[in-house]
Amino acid sequence: MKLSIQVNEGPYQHQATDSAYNFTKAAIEAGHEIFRVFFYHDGVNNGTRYTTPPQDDRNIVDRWSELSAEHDLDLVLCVAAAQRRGLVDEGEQERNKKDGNNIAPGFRISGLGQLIEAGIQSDRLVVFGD
Amino acid sequence: MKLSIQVNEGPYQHQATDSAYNFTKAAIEAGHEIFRVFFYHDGVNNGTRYTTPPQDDRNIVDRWSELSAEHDLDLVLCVAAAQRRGLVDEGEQERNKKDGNNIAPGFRISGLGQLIEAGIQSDRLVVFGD
Amino acid sequence: MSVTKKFLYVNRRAPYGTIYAWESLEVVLIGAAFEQDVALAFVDDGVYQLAKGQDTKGIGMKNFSPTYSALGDYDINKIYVEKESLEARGLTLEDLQHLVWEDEDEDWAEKDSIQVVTSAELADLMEQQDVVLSF
Amino acid sequence: MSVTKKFLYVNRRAPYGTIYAWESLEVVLIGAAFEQDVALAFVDDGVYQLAKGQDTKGIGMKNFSPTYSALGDYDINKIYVEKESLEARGLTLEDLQHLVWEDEDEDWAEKDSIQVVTSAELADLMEQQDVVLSF
Amino acid sequence: MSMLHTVNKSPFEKDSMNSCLRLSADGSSILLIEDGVFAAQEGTVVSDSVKEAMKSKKVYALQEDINARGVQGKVMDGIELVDYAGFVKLVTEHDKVQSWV
Amino acid sequence: MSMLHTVNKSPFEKDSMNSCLRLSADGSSILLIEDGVFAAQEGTVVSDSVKEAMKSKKVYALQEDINARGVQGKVMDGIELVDYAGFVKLVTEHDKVQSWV
Repeated sequence: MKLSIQVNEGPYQHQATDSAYNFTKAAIEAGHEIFRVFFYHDGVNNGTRYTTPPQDDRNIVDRWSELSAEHDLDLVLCVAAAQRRGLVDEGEQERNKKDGNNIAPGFRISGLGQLIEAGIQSDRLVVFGD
Repeated sequence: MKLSIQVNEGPYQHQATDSAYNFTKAAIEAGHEIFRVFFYHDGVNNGTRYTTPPQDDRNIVDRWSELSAEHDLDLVLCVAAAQRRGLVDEGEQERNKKDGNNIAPGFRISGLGQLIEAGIQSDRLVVFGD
Repeated sequence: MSVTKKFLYVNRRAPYGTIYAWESLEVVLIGAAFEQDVALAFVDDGVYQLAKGQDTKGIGMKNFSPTYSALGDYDINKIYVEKESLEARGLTLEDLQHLVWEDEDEDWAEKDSIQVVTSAELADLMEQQDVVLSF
Repeated sequence: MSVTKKFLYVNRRAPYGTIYAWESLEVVLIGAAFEQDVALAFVDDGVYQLAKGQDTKGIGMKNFSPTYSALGDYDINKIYVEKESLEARGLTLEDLQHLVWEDEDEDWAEKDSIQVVTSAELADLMEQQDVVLSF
Repeated sequence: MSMLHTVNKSPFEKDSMNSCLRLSADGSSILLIEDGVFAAQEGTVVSDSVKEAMKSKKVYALQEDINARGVQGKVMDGIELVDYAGFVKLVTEHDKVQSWV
Repeated sequence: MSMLHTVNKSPFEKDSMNSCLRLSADGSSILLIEDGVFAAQEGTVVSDSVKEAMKSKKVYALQEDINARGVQGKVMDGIELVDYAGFVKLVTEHDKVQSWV
């Protein structure tokens, strides 16, 4: 079955992204196809490569990046939400004249249409939030 | 009177940082001294210079930076919270071997002791959160 | 993409205290271009999103409530408000904006977009959807 | 800094669903070095922070509940748990960790750190504080 | 003066207003801000418990947040409206502040 | 199969469990995750309303979240515990999912 996931909260503050990660992993293990993971609201904060969690804690950002690399996951940060919250890739850096970018490997920034498309193309959309 | 402010949520998602800003401004206008504004939990996300909100919306980060410049406000991001969430200044960049930093003008990163000190040194501590 | 699905946006939070109401509206507006079968539900504190007389000058935030009256132009005219949520908050339909749309099949007659429904009716409506997005 | 103030940390949220419980504990531990008069209150879902038998392996998060038993070593021994919050959740003192401290004035006798108090007692205790930090 | 309590969450959505009412001492003050201002509204399912609390506690609400939410005409009698300058004044007039975040 | 509802907030803290119970149709399923699992506990102030709902709806709870919170021994009869693999299975076995975030 084709599944999409929506994540509405950032790393560490809320369990939403942990639950989404564990769910996504279990879905892949069960043989399902993940059409897309869409990060909305504060969820875009999951896509920063600047995190350095304590050594005895999980690295939420790296975990998503690695899952993406292993299974070719499409990890999309909503552009409008990302602009408000300071998530920047190379394109956004240029467009908004920033002096750098902070997006982590495996993530890309795109429009809200990607969420609607995920709703249309997937058999199920599961939302994780606050 | 000497006041300190604690902000527990990031920009845009929750009103906490707006309320804290409006309160801080009103306190300064009333002639009070602001000992410190301490950003904890997701509050550290207020200190990123990578935000680009829509043109018809307020720029929450710039507003804090400007208030700091005008009134010599001490804006402190908790280091432990900042590391988890990807807020980096030059020192953190070097320490954690990051390829850049994203802290906005007027903010600095320091330890939780700064919050306790604010509690001790201030006549009142007011917390804004979710 | 020729699939047409029934999308329901469930709005459960008050405006301004959090951004969910506004960022939900942004999805609805973008989503309108996809020509899906769209409905909006306002329950719990979400009913305050439609309240008349919002004035945000004092909090320095953008008043986005006028945007709801544009929904009719986007062919979004199924707006369900839960009766029980209104009642718990001492509100009536009179306290909400009057949202309308123009029916091209009836010579552009102006019709009400908001329907007040009971919890039971809304539960049934939810069951008929294909995709439910909750904010 | 020779000022000594009464600090109360009010913990109102369950562990793991949000980070407030853990980041509150981080403040308490750092704050212990400042030699203030510290007390902790656990009310509402905060009482679950002290629950025995937490096992976080399945959710991939660090189990920080053992840290509470170290509070006694930091001279933090005024831990108030609200009776009404326990009762609403069907919990008793038996469901919580047994937290102790050693009283150096009484030949290091081991004493209970947790005191179950009523809402009214806790309201009075709150009034006696200088600084209240709520998580 | 005793303690100032602030409540910023809707009484319909979260338990913080209830907890504040239960755990605030008689004679203390409560300031409603952000979504907390809905507790100031007349004719809701929580109005009675707020009125009961007003017998022993003083309740304020932030005008700016009331206006933003369109409930200007619905504030119950006995609740005093303050602006941000009034918020600052309340903070300084009370010994300490507890935020029911 | 009809709709799967997920609830991730404590029934003591937020209104989402109540709203889910009020707005879910008979025959639908409810999965409790994260802090939502407290609604699965026996002997609380919300247990009766959950039991009432279980007459017409099926209630599940995520074992991993139950364990994390130390309430393993307190789950009420009739609630089925599932792991993440079971969560995925529930999602695929129902027509659609509504998250009461």
